[in-house]
Amino acid sequence: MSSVADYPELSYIRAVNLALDESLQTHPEMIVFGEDVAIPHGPFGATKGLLAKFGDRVFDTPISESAMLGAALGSAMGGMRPVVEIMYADFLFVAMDQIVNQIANSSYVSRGMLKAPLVIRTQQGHTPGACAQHSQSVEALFAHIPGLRVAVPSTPADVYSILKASIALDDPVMVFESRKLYPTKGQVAVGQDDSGIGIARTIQTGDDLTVVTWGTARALVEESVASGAGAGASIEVIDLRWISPWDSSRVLESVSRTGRLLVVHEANTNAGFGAEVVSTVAEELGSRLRASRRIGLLGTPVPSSPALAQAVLPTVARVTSAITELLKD
Amino acid sequence: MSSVADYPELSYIRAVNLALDESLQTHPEMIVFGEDVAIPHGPFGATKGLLAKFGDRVFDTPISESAMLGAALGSAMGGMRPVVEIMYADFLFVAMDQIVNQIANSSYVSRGMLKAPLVIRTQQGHTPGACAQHSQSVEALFAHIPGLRVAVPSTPADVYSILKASIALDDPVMVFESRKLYPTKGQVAVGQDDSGIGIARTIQTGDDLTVVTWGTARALVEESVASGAGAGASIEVIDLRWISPWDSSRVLESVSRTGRLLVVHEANTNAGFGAEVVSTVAEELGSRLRASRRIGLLGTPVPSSPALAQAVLPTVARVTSAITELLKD
Amino acid sequence: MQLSLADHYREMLIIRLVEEQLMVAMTSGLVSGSTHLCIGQEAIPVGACSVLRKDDPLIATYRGHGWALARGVSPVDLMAEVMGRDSALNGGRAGSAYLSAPLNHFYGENSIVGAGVPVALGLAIACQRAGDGRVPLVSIGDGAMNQGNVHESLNMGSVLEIPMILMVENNGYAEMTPSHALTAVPAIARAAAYDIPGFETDGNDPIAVASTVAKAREIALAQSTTVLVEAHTHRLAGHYSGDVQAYRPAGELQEKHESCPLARAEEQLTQDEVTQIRASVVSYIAHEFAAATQIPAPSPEGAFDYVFSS
Amino acid sequence: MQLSLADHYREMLIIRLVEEQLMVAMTSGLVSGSTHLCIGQEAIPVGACSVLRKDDPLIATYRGHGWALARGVSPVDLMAEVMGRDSALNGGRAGSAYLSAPLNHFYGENSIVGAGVPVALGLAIACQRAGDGRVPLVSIGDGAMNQGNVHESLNMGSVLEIPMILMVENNGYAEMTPSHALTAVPAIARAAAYDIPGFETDGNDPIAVASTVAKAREIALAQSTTVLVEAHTHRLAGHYSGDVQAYRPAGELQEKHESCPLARAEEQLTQDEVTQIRASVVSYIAHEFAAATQIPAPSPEGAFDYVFSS
Ligand SMILES: Cc1ncc(C[n+]2csc(CCOP(=O)(O)OP(=O)(O)O)c2C)c(N)n1
Ligand SMILES: Cc1ncc(C[n+]2csc(CCOP(=O)(O)OP(=O)(O)O)c2C)c(N)n1
Ligand SMILES: [Mg+2]
Ligand SMILES: [Mg+2]
Repeated sequence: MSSVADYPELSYIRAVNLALDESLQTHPEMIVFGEDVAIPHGPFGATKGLLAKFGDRVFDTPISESAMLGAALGSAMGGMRPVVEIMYADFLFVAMDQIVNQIANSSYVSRGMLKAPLVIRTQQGHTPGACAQHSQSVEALFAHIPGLRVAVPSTPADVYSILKASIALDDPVMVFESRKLYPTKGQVAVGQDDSGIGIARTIQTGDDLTVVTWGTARALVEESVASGAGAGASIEVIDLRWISPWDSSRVLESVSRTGRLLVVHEANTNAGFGAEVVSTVAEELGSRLRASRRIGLLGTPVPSSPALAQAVLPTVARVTSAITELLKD
Repeated sequence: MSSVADYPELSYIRAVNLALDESLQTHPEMIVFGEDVAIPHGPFGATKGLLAKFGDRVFDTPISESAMLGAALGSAMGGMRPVVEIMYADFLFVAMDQIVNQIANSSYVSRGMLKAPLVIRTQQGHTPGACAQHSQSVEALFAHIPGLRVAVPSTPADVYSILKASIALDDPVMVFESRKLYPTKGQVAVGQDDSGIGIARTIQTGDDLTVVTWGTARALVEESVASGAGAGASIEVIDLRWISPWDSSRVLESVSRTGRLLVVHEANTNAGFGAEVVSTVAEELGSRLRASRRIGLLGTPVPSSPALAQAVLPTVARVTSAITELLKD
Repeated sequence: MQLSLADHYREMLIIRLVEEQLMVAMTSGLVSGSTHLCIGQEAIPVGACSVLRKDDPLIATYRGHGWALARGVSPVDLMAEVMGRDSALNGGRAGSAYLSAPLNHFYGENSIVGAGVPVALGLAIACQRAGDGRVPLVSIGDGAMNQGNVHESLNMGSVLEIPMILMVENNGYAEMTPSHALTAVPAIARAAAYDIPGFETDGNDPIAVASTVAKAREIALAQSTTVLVEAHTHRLAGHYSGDVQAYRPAGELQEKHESCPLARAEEQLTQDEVTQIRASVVSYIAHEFAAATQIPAPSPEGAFDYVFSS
Repeated sequence: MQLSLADHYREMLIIRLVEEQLMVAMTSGLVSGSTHLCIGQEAIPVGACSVLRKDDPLIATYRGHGWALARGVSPVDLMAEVMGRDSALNGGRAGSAYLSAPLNHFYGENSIVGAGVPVALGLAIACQRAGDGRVPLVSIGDGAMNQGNVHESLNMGSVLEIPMILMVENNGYAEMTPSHALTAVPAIARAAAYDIPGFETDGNDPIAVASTVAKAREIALAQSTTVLVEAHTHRLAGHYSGDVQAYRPAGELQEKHESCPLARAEEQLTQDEVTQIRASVVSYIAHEFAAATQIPAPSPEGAFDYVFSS
């Protein structure tokens, strides 16, 4: 095992690319397809070089997401291990039947005789100027559907290990990457498998407040804390990494110590997955949960203009003031 | 105003039919369409007699839900007031883009210049023998989407008044009816408008425990309470009727008195709308929320066999034991 | 290996009697919920399965009992599944409209109109890459031709050159609405829109179906393409179990009964053959049904297994 | 009222220069995110809008600046919207890819491939019922022909006899993939699959487009039907603002520039006409751009309004 210092610095998108590359080597039954993924290397470069290396195991499809996701399910049941790219998570809505009514049911209804070892890779969230139809964070919708596993990795290291573990898994997994994070860099434990399906990561420990976050929102939390939010208090920060299954025991253990919970995600607050986190903790801890709060999109479609988007999306300032308020309770 | 005693007893499905009929009279720009709604009177009879009475304002469409929902949006923006029937809520998934990316955005992105006064009527939930693809309760998914209003009426009176109010509204509304409740009867305040968008109904008042429910699950709660659950304690029961917007102030007022909260819905518990209810209360009341619990589908697709469905869906017994346990805290 | 008409007849009769037995079971309260019977359409699965390889993957709709039986699922297992028992198929999880028999390479029914087609495309991709000559067949109704997913799959099957057979069972209706009111052109006329071969066949004649499907299969493999087959037939029962069929024009059912695939086969067989096959199938199905009623309901403890397979 | 070629040229030039101005604005950091320019495709909106009624509802794709401008949206409003300013259009809420101009009966762009077609069908239903002779036009790209929603809408428009025009702008590519690799047949070949009239036109010639759209509109109304028009053109820029177009075969862009609608119009106009129009449009767009840059960013307070309209 090489020492951590030896691991390379990779961008998030390059980590995705490497995970696909290594998995294609490990799993001869794996195929990769989607719009513009083969000849054009992927709209964001996730599949760069794979066609040259793996030939027709990597192929382009028409702009037909229903057919693509059905093809993922069918080929998976037929013995392959498809990884399909949906260019923007917003496009999942043209093909949701194949996920909710087909993919999610196949194992259960056949009592495990039909397996669907497939991964739906997509990316989500807002970047400056993107319109309402290209800005959504939709992970909560899929966590509500029995039979799906859902990951929302926030670092190059996590997207690498989560993708590899998801591909190796015999269940359908949806991996929500982040367009905004694609250029960000970090050390990646190349070659090391971290098959912790559903395992969160504790970013920093603390005793006064638990902050739970995932995906792009993690950066807001880190920035807020780094800039001194809740100064003097000791804050525990947990990146869930997976929301289905999710690491409820870690969060419960934490809040049972801190008594205070903040959840921060980019998706709409109302009926978002933050609600699941807070209510699970409330159910388990009762009045030992002294104070809680959720931060997310404030109930509007995401407007394109940065001046407006800033007003409705979560910000470092909103995180900081929530931390301050929660610590008062 | 006629006295309550004079109001007729109608079945839930007949109340739907009457609301459509009266609304077609009130709103000359209203149209009704869907699969088998005109000549065959609707798969469940919701549109019975409307073709004969209103002619081509009621029409059948091919089995093309995306085109149907797009046609709803376009005709609404073009000055009509469409009410479209999606036969089973499970079929929304083949056409979700038109709801999430099109209908939900139109007012916001155009700053109110494009209005979408439309109603999507559908029915949901499990009935004995129905398969996993015809049994889902999916209201939570739509509550998460900014720009949609979502109702889940549980009685003939409510479906009548909610449908009429929704049709009259200049916003898109999704009304989730219940196939299981279609034959159930109740008094309907015909002719009386109850335009309480987002207003819940308190079924019974109490001081020891607040039970929040909606849709088909309401009957489980009523049966549990009627059969003596939590005997000796005083239980408040609230039927939300709407989950977007929802009557959070009523629930908060109630739990601020009772300190205990049970939410019961038929949809999957995980990331269901019950999580929004519990977490909103937890955020607002802090440790004054002494105990809470959610009851819903237990994380599986719904199996067809009654012997199995019974094991995974909410039951009166599960409600009763949750009530007992909560009252211990 | 071509089947004789008598063999086809026997197979069709099994399907017919299973469906009729299920109607009786329904009336007796043994079936929860509604079922979609394929009465009148038996020649299509029987003819098709007689020329498909046993391991060609198969997908059908909610009207799929015939396909399961033609693929070798035993009547007892199928009827038990429909009655919500702990059947050998899906242990009651699937019911009438969503059952599958993976061991028979029957990847299942589908209760979402058209949604089996994209899935079949995926199976076809797997078969093509396995390179062992298997060709999937997916059956849908005529009304399903207007679902977006069918369109997407046919185009994708064409441009990616995927061998697959789409069988369109044109039974005259989509639920309560006659097909012509819903679909601008017959299914077959859409093959050209995807540059794929299309064939029509008499869906009430198992031998015609067999020869068309055999040809379609050959071409799919030889030309590496998706192929469309439209089989003309008629649904001789209601759309679902409780359908009173008030929407039918007077005399239609009677007229259509004349081209019932079983009646037509009976005309060609000798009286003796018919009597003998009938007697044996009637008692076979009666026994199978009796056996099915002996199978217990599934145990609720198992209800949480297999949400995931790992 | 037929427009002269000079008029068409002027309109096309406005679009071209707005798009080029936006490219410059992007380079200067004045535009957040990416945009999809219609450079090379200007003849289609210009020709079509010259024969549509001003109140015929219009829907376009994310590549829709040309449609907005051809429908009478002023360049200052459009450029301000693209730059995220408090524009008269959508106040910065829409941006480049999702803008609308309801007062101009432009129901907007759509960033989901094909998704405007069902919406246009609904507008067409409203127009037909209003009975005032309006006919909606919806424009999509060639790649969008493989989306399920387009298929469903064409069939529904056909069987319900809804007058509507589907304009398919075949620009040779869907993102980075050449069209023929994605679509089994040309768009026009699909009209028959819906039993609707289909016309092809030279999408680089505004006069050809105008006469085809006029004919399509007439037939749509007279025959109460949806009509498909395929306009052949070429995207002379990248798919989106940052696209380096490495996927293009050598020489392709150069060759295609020869049939650029502006270059072709210039050949037919006199040198004087061209010079004069150019001069006036150049200064017009420069002024409009300058004005757009003066418009402030929208005020965040308003960001919560109009999630609902009641
Ligand atoms: C996406 C979707 N929409 C609607 C339905 C309801 N539905 C079930 S069967 C049916 C009619 C289908 O007609 P056809 O395709 O001709 O098949 P048939 O029933 O005649 O075999 C409809 C509309 C459904 N199951 N799925
Ligand atoms: C449903 C959906 N899938 C994928 C995309 C991503 N995407 C945007 S434009 C485009 C190519 C569309 O090609 P075409 O229809 O030919 O239009 P063009 O861009 O050439 O004008 C794709 C795939 C999308 N916006 N929506
Ligand atoms: Mg049919
Ligand atoms: Mg194109």
